[in-house]
Formats: sequence, structure tokens, C-alpha cells
Amino acid sequence: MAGLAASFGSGAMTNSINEIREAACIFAIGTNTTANHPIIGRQVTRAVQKGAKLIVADPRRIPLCRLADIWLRLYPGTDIALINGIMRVIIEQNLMDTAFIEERCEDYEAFRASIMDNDLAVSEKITGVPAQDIVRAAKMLGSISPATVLYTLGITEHSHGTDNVRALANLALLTGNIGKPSTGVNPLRGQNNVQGACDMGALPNVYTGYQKVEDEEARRKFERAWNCKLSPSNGLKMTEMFEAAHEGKIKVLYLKGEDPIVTDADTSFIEKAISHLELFIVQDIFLTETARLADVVLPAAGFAEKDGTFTNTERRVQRVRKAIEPKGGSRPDWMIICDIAKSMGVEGFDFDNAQEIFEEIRALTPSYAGITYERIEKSGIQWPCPDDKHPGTPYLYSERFNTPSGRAKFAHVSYRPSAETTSHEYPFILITRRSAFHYHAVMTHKAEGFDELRKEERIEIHPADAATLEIQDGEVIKVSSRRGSVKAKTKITEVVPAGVVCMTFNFLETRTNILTSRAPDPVTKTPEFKVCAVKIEREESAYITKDYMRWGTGKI
Amino acid sequence: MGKSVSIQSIEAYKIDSAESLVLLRETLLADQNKTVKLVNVCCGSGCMSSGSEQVREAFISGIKGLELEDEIKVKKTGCHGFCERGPIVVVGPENIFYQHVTKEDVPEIISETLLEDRVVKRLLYEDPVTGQKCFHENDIPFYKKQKRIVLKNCGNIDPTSIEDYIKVDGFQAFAKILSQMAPEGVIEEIKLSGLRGRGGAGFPTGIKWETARNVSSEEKYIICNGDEGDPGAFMDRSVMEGDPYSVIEGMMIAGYAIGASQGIIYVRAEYPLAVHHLSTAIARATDMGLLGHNIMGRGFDFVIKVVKGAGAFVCGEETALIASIEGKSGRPKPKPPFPAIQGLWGKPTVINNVETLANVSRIILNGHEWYSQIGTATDKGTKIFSLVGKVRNVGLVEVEMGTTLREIIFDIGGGIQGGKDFKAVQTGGPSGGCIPEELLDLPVGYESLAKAGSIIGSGGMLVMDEDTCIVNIARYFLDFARNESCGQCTPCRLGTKQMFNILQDITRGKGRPGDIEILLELSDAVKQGSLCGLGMTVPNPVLSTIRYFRKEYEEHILEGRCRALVCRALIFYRIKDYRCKACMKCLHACPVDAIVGAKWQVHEIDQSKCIKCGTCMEVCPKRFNAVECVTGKIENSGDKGE
Amino acid sequence: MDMNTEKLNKILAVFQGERGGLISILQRVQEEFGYLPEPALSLIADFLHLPQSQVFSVATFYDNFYLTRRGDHLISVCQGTACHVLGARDILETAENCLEIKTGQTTPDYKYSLERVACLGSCALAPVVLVDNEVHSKMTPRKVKQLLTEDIDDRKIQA
Amino acid sequence: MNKVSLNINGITVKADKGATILKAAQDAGIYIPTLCHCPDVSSIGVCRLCLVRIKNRRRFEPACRTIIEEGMVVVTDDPEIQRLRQVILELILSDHDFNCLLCPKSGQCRLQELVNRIGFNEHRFSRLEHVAKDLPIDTSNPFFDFNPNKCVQCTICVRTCHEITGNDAIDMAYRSYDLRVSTFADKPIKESVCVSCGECMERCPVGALIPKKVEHPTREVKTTCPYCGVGCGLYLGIRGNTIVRARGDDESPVNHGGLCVRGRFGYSFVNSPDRLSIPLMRAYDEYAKPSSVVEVTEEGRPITLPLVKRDGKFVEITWDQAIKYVASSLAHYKGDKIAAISSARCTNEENYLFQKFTRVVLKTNNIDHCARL
Repeated sequence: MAGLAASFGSGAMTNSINEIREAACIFAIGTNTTANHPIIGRQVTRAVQKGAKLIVADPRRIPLCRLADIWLRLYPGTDIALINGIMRVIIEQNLMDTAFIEERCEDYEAFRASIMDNDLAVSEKITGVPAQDIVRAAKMLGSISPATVLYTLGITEHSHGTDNVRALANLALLTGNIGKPSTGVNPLRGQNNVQGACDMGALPNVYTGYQKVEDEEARRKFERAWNCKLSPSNGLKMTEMFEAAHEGKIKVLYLKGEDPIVTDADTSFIEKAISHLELFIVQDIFLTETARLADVVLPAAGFAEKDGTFTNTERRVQRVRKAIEPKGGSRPDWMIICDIAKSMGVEGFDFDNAQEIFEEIRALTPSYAGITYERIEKSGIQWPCPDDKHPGTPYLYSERFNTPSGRAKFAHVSYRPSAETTSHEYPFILITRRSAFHYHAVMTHKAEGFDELRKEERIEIHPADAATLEIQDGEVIKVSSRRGSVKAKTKITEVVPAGVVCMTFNFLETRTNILTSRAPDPVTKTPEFKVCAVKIEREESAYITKDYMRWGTGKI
Repeated sequence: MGKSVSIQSIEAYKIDSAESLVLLRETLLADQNKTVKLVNVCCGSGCMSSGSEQVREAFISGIKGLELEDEIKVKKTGCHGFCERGPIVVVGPENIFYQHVTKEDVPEIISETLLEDRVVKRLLYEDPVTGQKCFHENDIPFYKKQKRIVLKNCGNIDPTSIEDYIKVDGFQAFAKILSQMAPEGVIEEIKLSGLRGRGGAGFPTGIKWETARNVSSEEKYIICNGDEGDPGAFMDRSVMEGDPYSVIEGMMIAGYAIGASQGIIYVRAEYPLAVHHLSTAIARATDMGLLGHNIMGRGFDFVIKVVKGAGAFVCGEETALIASIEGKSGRPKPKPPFPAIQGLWGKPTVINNVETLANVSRIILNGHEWYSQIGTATDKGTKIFSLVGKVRNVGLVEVEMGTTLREIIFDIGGGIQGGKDFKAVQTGGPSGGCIPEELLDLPVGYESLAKAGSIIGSGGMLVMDEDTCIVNIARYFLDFARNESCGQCTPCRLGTKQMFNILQDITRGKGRPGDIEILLELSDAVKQGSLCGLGMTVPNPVLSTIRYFRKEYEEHILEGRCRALVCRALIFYRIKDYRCKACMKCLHACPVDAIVGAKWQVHEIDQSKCIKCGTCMEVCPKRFNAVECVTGKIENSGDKGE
Repeated sequence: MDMNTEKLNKILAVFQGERGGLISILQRVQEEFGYLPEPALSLIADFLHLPQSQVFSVATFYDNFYLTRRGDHLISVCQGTACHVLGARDILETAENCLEIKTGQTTPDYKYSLERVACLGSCALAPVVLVDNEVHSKMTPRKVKQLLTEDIDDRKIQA
Repeated sequence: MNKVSLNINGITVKADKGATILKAAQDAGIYIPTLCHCPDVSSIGVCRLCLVRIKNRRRFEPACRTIIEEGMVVVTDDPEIQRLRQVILELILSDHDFNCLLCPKSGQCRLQELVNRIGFNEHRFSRLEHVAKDLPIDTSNPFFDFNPNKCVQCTICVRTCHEITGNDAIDMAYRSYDLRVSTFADKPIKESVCVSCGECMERCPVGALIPKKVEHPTREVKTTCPYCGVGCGLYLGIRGNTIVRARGDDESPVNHGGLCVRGRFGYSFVNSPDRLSIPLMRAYDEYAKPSSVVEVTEEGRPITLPLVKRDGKFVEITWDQAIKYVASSLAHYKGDKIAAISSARCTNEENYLFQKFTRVVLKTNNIDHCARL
């Protein structure tokens, strides 16, 4: 989200889900929306059925391609070359929104000059997208409004993820598609409360509502409220934490509701880092792969067993309600934390219910200040909501951007190749995705029926590549990267282009993230999940141990 | 006259103005007079199946053998409409009309008629009433009472030759509107002519055009509906095969009138020859500049493409036809919106039937006054019927509106085959009804037939005699309807199925008292409840037969009798032992070995094996006449067949 | 799977950019392969950006499309009105008996397929039977038997 | 919005311009039977049960598709319409496997409702052929079954799959009385492109598309879906202390009642027997016992914090033991030796509390979560 924050001042979906269906043009890049955000996928479908133009940029032939007016099949990791190419055409053909740029933006001239350095032929060469398609897309984006950009991890999970996002922000600014309904740059957040976790300051550099740790005034405010002294320096990001653990600098890790062994890049490294810890506490609802390594495991209550709020991808704060009593002896996370704090003799953790916690949140968080449980009883409110009369904000930046000048900044972004590239030994690019029927974590495997729909990993490989390697559909193969190797069954399909293979990380017996690279984005430290170089070999002992049943069981 | 056109350059000749068309026509006509003799071999589908292609080849090789290629030209023409008499050959210059010509007859025709100007009498048509031989087409009673406007070129010109078409005033009407008439004027002319859609519903063509004209849209379409799906109707086929340019010219005029620049001809896939001729014609017209951009230099663009159907009767319905062209399943959509406002790809679209479009150039060329004099006060012009069934002269007939059914069936059709009694005539195919003898003097017209419980429809006319079972006919049409229902709306999908079941029961001797009433109620529900025109009309064959032939239904249900000896469950064959000469003929012919007996031993039919195919009766020598077919409840009647 | 993807792609290339070409494509593909193999249907759907289910819907709606392999020779018995009153039903039954298959089926040796057709428009010659593209007019059960018991392939060679 | 007034059954009714007769009548409390109508998708008017009489129109018109006009005079029921509807209903019944006793839809079935409201003529109905279609039931999908023998071809599922989900896994295939809902090439649903969202099942008016498990909840709790970041509103149906159903919240501004496969069918992980229910702790052999750590003993087994060896097994401990253990262990470490990873799956309150805990109690800003996932 750092990319958006740099351009606009804050990082969140700028517009609302409901506005998507009213858009006249939709640019979906790096998002398999219908699979991962089906409800938003439906909005896109509706818009298209009502006549909106749809541009899809994705190396894979995702279901949305069928509805698309233009499908830009770019090589993985070349998004910036594509977006810059598009912007060059827009500027060349004078399709930009000059009035908007003059009134609301800054640093345009320098940006313009940098964009004009992009040669369309070079863009074509880098991205593999025919120049004529780039021109068509540019004309569409430059002339049809309101236009909205949707993206997900296909944009961010790169070693240049932040730049990808800034390039998209540039595009929105250039065409004046921001600060109005049905426009904007819209990251569709993967997990149910990523937005909320960020808003709540579960980040090393900010308190709630993105109040900076390094900002003395903000820190003072929290010191006063919490009645203690706070560290003035930013903490470590998650990837840095594991590195620090690996080096022995971090001795204790308290991990709550995450399964980095499965979902993070370069699994073996993480496993090693954890083994160096002195104390590893895990709090979860299942005995996840990560929890297996813990010293203490605290059983938490599930979403239906507790009260609280989630903030969705469009900044809407909504209620979660307790429907049943916690299973067994599990307890809500907030209770566990309070108990530990109280046991350590610390004040300020004396809460009886979630609502009391929320009241403290809104007192400290300007963007949440106007939101109360009463007000969101029926339906949620979108922040910013500064006071209890404010209706919430469906789309951001209608008046000004959250930058010191109030103007949005054009950023100078240029294409650089992914951190990892193919070589003679590792000739294929592996991209990762999530299955439509599963989720990051254990949940769907533990819900009945889902494993019947998709029970094993199928690595997607193009027929031409399969022919070269002489492998059959459904055959078990070995996929190796510079970090390790896994086995998987093949699925020969033209969904992926030649030279690219694609896997999900939804199956335990094929731990895809053993392969992926930790090469992080310099700003967010997000690993490059989406691009890594692999080789594929026929596997003589074609046999995969079935152990997904083990996943998350209490049995050892 | 500066005749710059020579016959050699016609292939490359471009018509870029009205004048150049006139020039070409004059040149062609002048050229035609040079040809001494013409042999017109009908190469319509009917005659082709009877072997006309071989006949044509025989002529060509015969003439070539005599080295007379320059004096005698062999030409293939479209259908004469008298297909049953095919192959038909018309030999000029006297236009002698030969029928049932085989390739063996060709040398004789060449030596006699072409070389010696003598008529080969045995190949002439003989009037069955007077016994007189007919030399010319017009002498034949079949043609005498017809008024051939639409069919005037069929059988006279080579359908794929644009030159032939131009010689018979082709594209004159189009040239006329382009140079002299505003689109509104064209529409007015058509409105005044009183032309109504020949596809079935009879909607005034001019009003349809006007509606589409009045919608402003950059894109509009003209669709020619050549999805002639009514079983037993083939007039559109003959027109498309025999005179494709007339259809094309009609579309061009319609396109000009409503402001469309694209035309689509939707042809049944079962009509390959029509597709071929139309495609050839479009290609030729395009080559000549009659289709394409800026036609005749008047700034009018028009192109036509042919789309083949894929076998669904319901695609004759306008909205289903559009769906089919759009590449979808041919399921009708509710109207409104009407296609004239929102049709193909959501754009204004006029859909006209083949025959309707073929009328257009005639009307424009001769004026609406001429046209509106033909026919009756309410129904103008002519209508083509395909006269089939138990009538003597089977074929296509074009008659003035208002001609009576009796005239069509008895004067033109020559009455019933084999001297049997007339029973009923079914018009309008699956959407039409049966008309009994007492209404034979009904003049044909949209309203008059509707009043009698039938419709003109696309023009199918099925003549039935005493050997036709009326319940079986109703069952036949419902069988057709239930198979062809698109299935989307309940009454049509399930109503036709249940009606068929009941009719089937009745023909199988399983009818129950009260069935007629239930049939009527189901008919009513299907008629009133269905979504499209197909469903609304498919009960007509049942309703009209019950209306006029209720007695026959009752005989089936209550007495187990089929007086026409058609319903197998209600009839049985038996051998009259006193007439059987034990000749073994039937015994050998029986496909299921149901006949027992031996040489010198009188044969007998084992009813439990008999499938009632009638072969025994067919093969029993007429002089013995030992096999008879009877109806009524009998013991031992196995529930076989069907 | 006896489908040649290359051949199919060649057919599809002709229809590039044409609106509403589904039915024409299906017709062409069927001409090429004799029926519509399932993999072809799904490739056609991809080519036209149509849902596969819609392509299947169209392929099953129209009588002229076949989803299974057909016989080398198609026997179509006209069931038009004119043919009907002159005994088309007997003709069809005879054909069924001779070929020992039901209407709509194909003989096990893939030699013949038997179809009923609504009307061939050759009403004046009723009842008619179409063998491949050749019209046989004024048929009787006996003539059908004769027609179908002699080997059509042999007859072709002689002719 | 402009209002239009029309006369329905002699009553003057005012309704929004552009509304259908059906909508106007329903809003005025006038019943018009429908089967293929579903307010969430476009109307196609194929069941023909909603046909009404409109003055000066030649034919009956479907109320679900006919737009009201000023001064329109509509009759929704008279003997002729009544009989027409009865015949249509009889036809539908004749084609329907109406073994209501064994049908899970019984009681919520639209056909049953129609029979009650319209009635039918038994004599006529008994004359209709009622053949069991005997088509195979598609049970391939883990969440719902499709029984084509109960299908009434209303096409609501097909329209839903097209208009609401845009997935187009099913369409109407074949024609005439063979018309049926079909996936591509008649494949089992599981092998089709179906995403199992169950929207079709939710809308099926009869027992053709039914959930595999039908258990009726005794109460419902409104909450927010725990899966992706869209945050769909949903109602959890509860029976006892178990979630037995989830349905979309129609009033949610996010999903307007819609749900995906995870939201609709993915709740049962909460009920999973594999859920952790008691705190666990790693136990080690005595000889590996390090010196400097807190001991919590249970049944004489030594439970220790290892410094080197990590191959122990988990043992169950009480909450008190666990809290005490964690609290005292954490107290041994300071600031930047500790890191905490929060969860994007937990509530705002919990994330807030956890970062507060990290910053206030553990005295570090080493707090993060999987923000990128």
C-alpha cells in the first residue's frame, strides 16, 4: 500500500465496490477477480453486461478474459513497461485530462518527460503485448470515463510491487480517473481484515489510522493515552523479523493467526529462522504447519464465536457477531491478550467486551472517530468518518489528496526486470495463484466439501512446453527453483503462455512456497511471490504423499 | 446509340450508373435475337432429382456432336413449378413444353424438334379431361388459371445469369428508385400497393418498412427470411433457386427505403441449391457493381450475405431468426420490442419473406395501381401455393388473391388422383387448418381463410382425399409441433406434447370419451398462453379438424374405426379365402413373414405378426384382389405397428 | 479423439472478427469432421469468447448438428406433409428395419446414419428419401428396401 | 420518480413509472402467480402463469414483463385466466416428479404454493401423460444436487449464472420437451466451470437444485464473512451451538445478498473436529531440561522451555498454566528481542489490542502482519 500512499497520501481502495458496476471502463490488472473476489467479479461482469469496456492484463487466460474487450497478455513482471507504454500513447494522442492534472497534481512535467522516454516498440518487446493492443487499450482508457483500475497481488507481489502501484496511480491521475465515483485505483484486499489490521496499526511504523511512530506528536498522543513510554523508532517488517530471527537477533516471536510456513515465500528459510527462536508462541484456531513448530499454542476462537469489527477492502467497518459459543476451550484472541497483559501486571487491558476496545480505538483514530457499534448495527460505514454525524466516505480525494500540498504526485517509475530471471538451468517462470475453491489458510480444507472440488495441486503448463518436455496431462513432475523442489501433477492448458507455469499454494503436499523467492520490494518488503525461475523434470517415482488430511489437525 | 459494350467484355462490365444498366440490357437483348434456338432444361431441385442434369448433358453432347453449338444454346433454368412432371424441357423457338424427359429422349428431341421443327408428341402433356395434347406451357390447364408475377422468371431464365435477369427488366426497378424516388416515396408506393407479408402473418410490408425507416440508427438491416420450414411448402425454395436476383433486387429496394446498408438472406440448410444460386448471384452482382459501395454512383451502399440455417422450424419466427443469425439458439423473444425497432444486434431490422421481396421490384416497375388491381379489395396481388398431396397436378401455383380453393384444386390441380373423393384441404402447414368440402368456394385471402380456422401461411396446400385420416393428419402436425417447439414456454413445450399423446392414443385405439374436450382445452391454453407465433398457431390443425370432422374423431374414440383405413391399430388386413389363388406373391413379399400358407394352400394372415404395412395388398394381383383392409373393433387385433 | 486441432484452427482463422459466426463455424467444422467433437466445441467457445455452455446450447438446439460420429452415408427420410400423406412413415419404418437402427442412430459399422427431415421441399416427388445428397423420389417401402439392401458404396463405384 | 396510475381489478393503483404490472400488483397486495420470475434477474416471461388481461390488447400479456402505462386497465383473474393458468399448471405438474413427501423442498416449493393458489382440474390432469423422466441426478457437487426430474425449466438458475455471477456454467440445452438445464457437454456439475457459489440453488423455486444438507436453523445471526477482503454481509443460521447454514445479507451494501462458494459453504471449518480446544505446550525429556526457565508441571511430567533441542511433543495444559507461562516467559525478554505478528484474519479490536500489547507491554514496534496477502 506504500505505493498508493506515496502518490495520494494514503493506501486503501480509493473507491467503493458498488461503484465498479457503474464504471464505463475497467482496467483489471494482476487480479483474477472472479476467482479470488467473486463478489467483485460479479460487479465487473455486471458492468460489462451493461456495456462497460473491460481491459484485462494478465499472463494467464483468466475467466475475465472472455468478457474483455482487450486482453493484454503480458510477460510476468513487466507491468510497468506496459503501463508506461499505455501512458505514453495517452500523452502522445493528447488523451490526458489536462484540467485535472493542472488543478490536482504536481510533478507532471518531469513525469511526462520520463514517460516519453518509453518507446512503444520497447514496451512491446518487454511485455510481449502487441503495440497495437497497447494503443487500443490506451485509447480506451484515455477516452472512456469513468474508468477504474482494479488490482491485487499480481501487482504487489513483485520485487517492484510498489513501483507497479505507483505506475497505476500515475495512470489514474493522467486520465483524471480519481476522486470521482466509479474511478480510482483499487487494490482488492486478499484477507478479510487486512485493511483493518493496517488501520489498527499492526504495522511496524504506524499506530492506528496511519499515525506515524516517528511523528513525535502522534507518539506523545499515544503515550498519554496508554500511559507509558513508547519506542520512537520503527520496528521490523515481517520479512525482516525472520531474517533477524535467523541471525539470532530476535529471540521471541508471538504469532497470531498466520501460517507463514505455508503462505510465505521461501519456506525452508522461514522454518530455519523459527528453529533459531528461543520462544515461539502461536495463537490460532487450528494446529497449522507453523503452529507445529511452536513452544506454546493458544487455541483461539473463530469468527463466529466472538464480537468485533472487520474493515473490508473498501474501508467499510462492519460488525462481526458472536453466533455460537467458542468450541472446546478456545477463547477470543482479545481475551487471551488481555489475560496475558493482566498476568504481567500491565494496566490498560481491562476490557469486558469488544465494544469497549472499539471505543478506545475511535478515541485515538480520527478516521474512525465517528464510527460506533450503534451506527454500524445494520450496515457498515466507510472511513474516513471523522464525527458521529459524518456518513462515511465512499470514495476518497474528491477535494484534496492526503499529501502536504493536497495535490497528488506523479511518480517517476521505470521498468526494471524482476529480481529473479530465467536461466539456462531454470528456463520457466513460475507464477503463483490461489485456487477459486481454497483460501490461504487451513479454513477451506477444514470446511466440508472444498477438497472434493479441488483436491490436489495441478501445475499449469502450456501444451507446447509439455510436448517439448514429453510430459502428459496429469503426470507427476518435479518443479525446482534455486531454493528447493516440489512435486505436482500437471495440467496441460493454454491458460498459461508458453514458458510460464502456474501453481497455487493451497495444498500441503505440494508446498509451492518452497520454490518462491524472498527477493522483496525495497519499500514494503513484500516478497516476489509472483515471479520465480524454475525447471521442470519428469519424475520417475510419480507419487505424491497424500498428507493434506494432516493439515491443521490436532493429531501429530 | 454509342454501343460500347461488346459481348466479350460483359464479364468485366461495371454498372456504375443507370445509363450503363440500360446500355447493357440493350446490348444483351440485341445479342439474344441472334441466337436461333434455345433448349431450356429445368434444373430446379425437383427436376434435378428426376435426372434433368443428365438430360442437359445429353443435349450438350448431342448438339456438340452435330457441331451446332452456335445455333442451339442449352440453358438451365429454374423451376417451372410442375415438378411432378419433371424433368421439363422447353424447346425454342416455339417453346414446346416437354415433360418427363429422360436422357434417352434427347436424341429424338434434337433430331425431330430442333432440326426438323417437328413435335415429339409422346412427350407432351395430355389434358386428362379432354385428352388433348398441350404444346405450350400456357395450353396446360395447370398454368391456365395461374397468374405468374413472382414466378414469371422461374423456368425462363438461367437463375445464375445476371445477364438473363437484366434482359427481363432486372434491376430496372432498383435503377428507377435510385434515380427518381426518395426512400419515403418507395415506402409510400409499397403501402399503396397493399402488399402484405407472404410469410404467414400478412403484416402490411410498407408499414413495417416505415417503422424501421423512422427509427434513427446508423446501422439497419434487411433480412430475407428464406427459412421455409413449413413441411409441404417449397415456393420460397423455387424462387430462391429459380430467380435469385429478384430477391436480391427486392432487398436492395427495401434497404434503400429503410436506410439499411446490409442485407442477410437466411436460407434453410436443406436448400443447398438455393444457397448456391444466391451466393453466385450476390457475387455476380457485386462484381458488376450492383452491390457494394456507392451503387450506380448514387451514394447508396448495400451488401448482402447468405446465412445458412441449421435445422429449426422455429427460426422462421422473426426474433428466433435474429437470434440464430446472432449465433444463438433460435428461441423467440417476446415482442415488443419489434425487430423493426430493435432487431439484429439491437438495430432496426426488417424481415421479409422471399416471396414478399420478389414482389417488390414488380410493384416498383409497374406501379402500385397495377398491383392493387390484382386480387381483391382486401388482398392484393398474387399468392404462390405449393399444391401437394392427393391432387393430380402437384406443383407450385401462383394465383390471384381471391381465387377460390375449388379453382385451385380442381381447375389447376386437376382434381383428386385416382378419381377418389375430395375430403379436405389443409393450408398454412403446421400453423394452418383443414378446410372441408363445403367451404371449397372460399376465395383465398388472409381474412377469409382465418375465418375458416386456417391461414394462408407461407402457402402450403395439402389436398386430402377419402384415404386420408383426419385424426392422423392432426397427429402428424402436432408431432411436428412438439418436435419443433423451442421449448422455452410452458404451454407450447408441454401442451403440444400432451396434445400429441392424446391424438396418438386416439389413432391407436386408446382414445377415451372426453378426449375431444380436453384437446380443445389444451389447444386453447397453447393458443392463448404461448409466447411466440409458433405456439399461438400450432393448435390450429387440431382445432380446425375437430371443428369440421368431429365425427371422425368420435368414430376413432367410440367405435374404434378409422374410415380412411390409415390408423393401423384400428385396421387389419385379411385375405378373402374365396379369392385367394395361393400364388405365394404376398407370402414372399411380407416383410415379417406374417402370412401362412403354401403353394396350392390358401394364404392367411397371422394378425399377431402383421405390422399392417399393406405390402400384401400392394402385391396381390389386381385380378385376384384377394387382400382387403377393414376397420372397426375386431378380436385378435394385435397392438402392433405405429 | 480424432480431432485435428490444426484443421480446426484453419477453419477458425477464416472467421476471425466475424460477428455472430457461431453457427457458421459449427457448420464448417461439422463439414470437416462429420460431427462436432467435444474438444472442438470448447476451442470454438474460446475462440469466440463465448461460454462453453452457450456453444453446447446452440449445438444441441439445431437439428443439423451432431455431437457423435455419424455414418459415412446419411439417409434422410422426408417427413414433410406431402410425403406423410403418401406414406412417409412406412418408408421410415422400412428404413429402420433394413438398417436395424432407430431414427437418429448410426449403424455400428459407421456406414449409415438414419435421420428424419422435416421437409426437403421436393413435395411434388413425394415421398422422398435423401441418400447423401441424392434425392430418391416417389418411394415405396419396397423401393427403400431395394435401395438400402444393396451396398451404397458399391453402387457409387458402378455409377 | 414519476408515478403512473392504472386500474388493476377495478382498483386504482399508483406505481413507479417503468414498473411492471407484476410489481405494481404486488405492491398493491394483488397476487399474480409466477414461476419463472425472480426479482434478482431479468424477466423472460416463459412460464406464462402471470398472464393477465389488458383492456384493448388482443392477447393476454405476461405481467412480469409488461410495463405499466397510464390509464391501463388490467384484470389479473377471471374464469378464463383461471382456466388457462390451471391448464398450464397441470402441464407443469405432468412433467414434474412430484414426490413431495420425499422432497426436501416441500413446504418451500413454489409449485406447491401455486397448486394451493390456482388449483387444478383433476379430471383433465389425470388424462395427461405423466412419465417419469428418470434422468440421472447430478450429485457431483459437494454442496448441492441437481435433480433434473424436478426441474420446471424456469431458467432462473441459468439467468442467475449468467446475470449475477457471469460464470455461465449452465445454459438451456436441447429443445422442445427435451429442453433442459445443462453444463457444457452434459458433464457433471463438478467437472464444469461451475464455481459452486450456490446462487442458483438459492433461487431454484422447486426441488431441482437443493443443498446436500438441509438442516433448518432455529435462529440467525447477522455477521460478516471471514474469507476475503470484500467483507460480504451474511446471516449464519444456528441450530444448537452449530452453524447449519449461511445466506447472504440482502441489505448488505457490499454483496446485496450474494455470496461465493467460500462464504456460503465455507463456514463449517468452525465446526471442524480438528479445532484446537486446549492450550498446548511442548514437552521434553528430562535430560534436555535447561536451567533458566519456568516450570509448569502436570501429572509429574516435566514441561520445559528448550534452548537447543526442539523435538518434543505437545501436551495439553490449562489456560491458567498457559497464561502464566507465556506471561512469565515474555517477562524475560526486552524490547527488540521480541517480535509479534498479528493477523489479518482477526478483528480490528484484536489487532488494535495486539499492537497495543506489543508496543506497551513488549516495548517494541516489531509488529507486522501479512498485509500483502
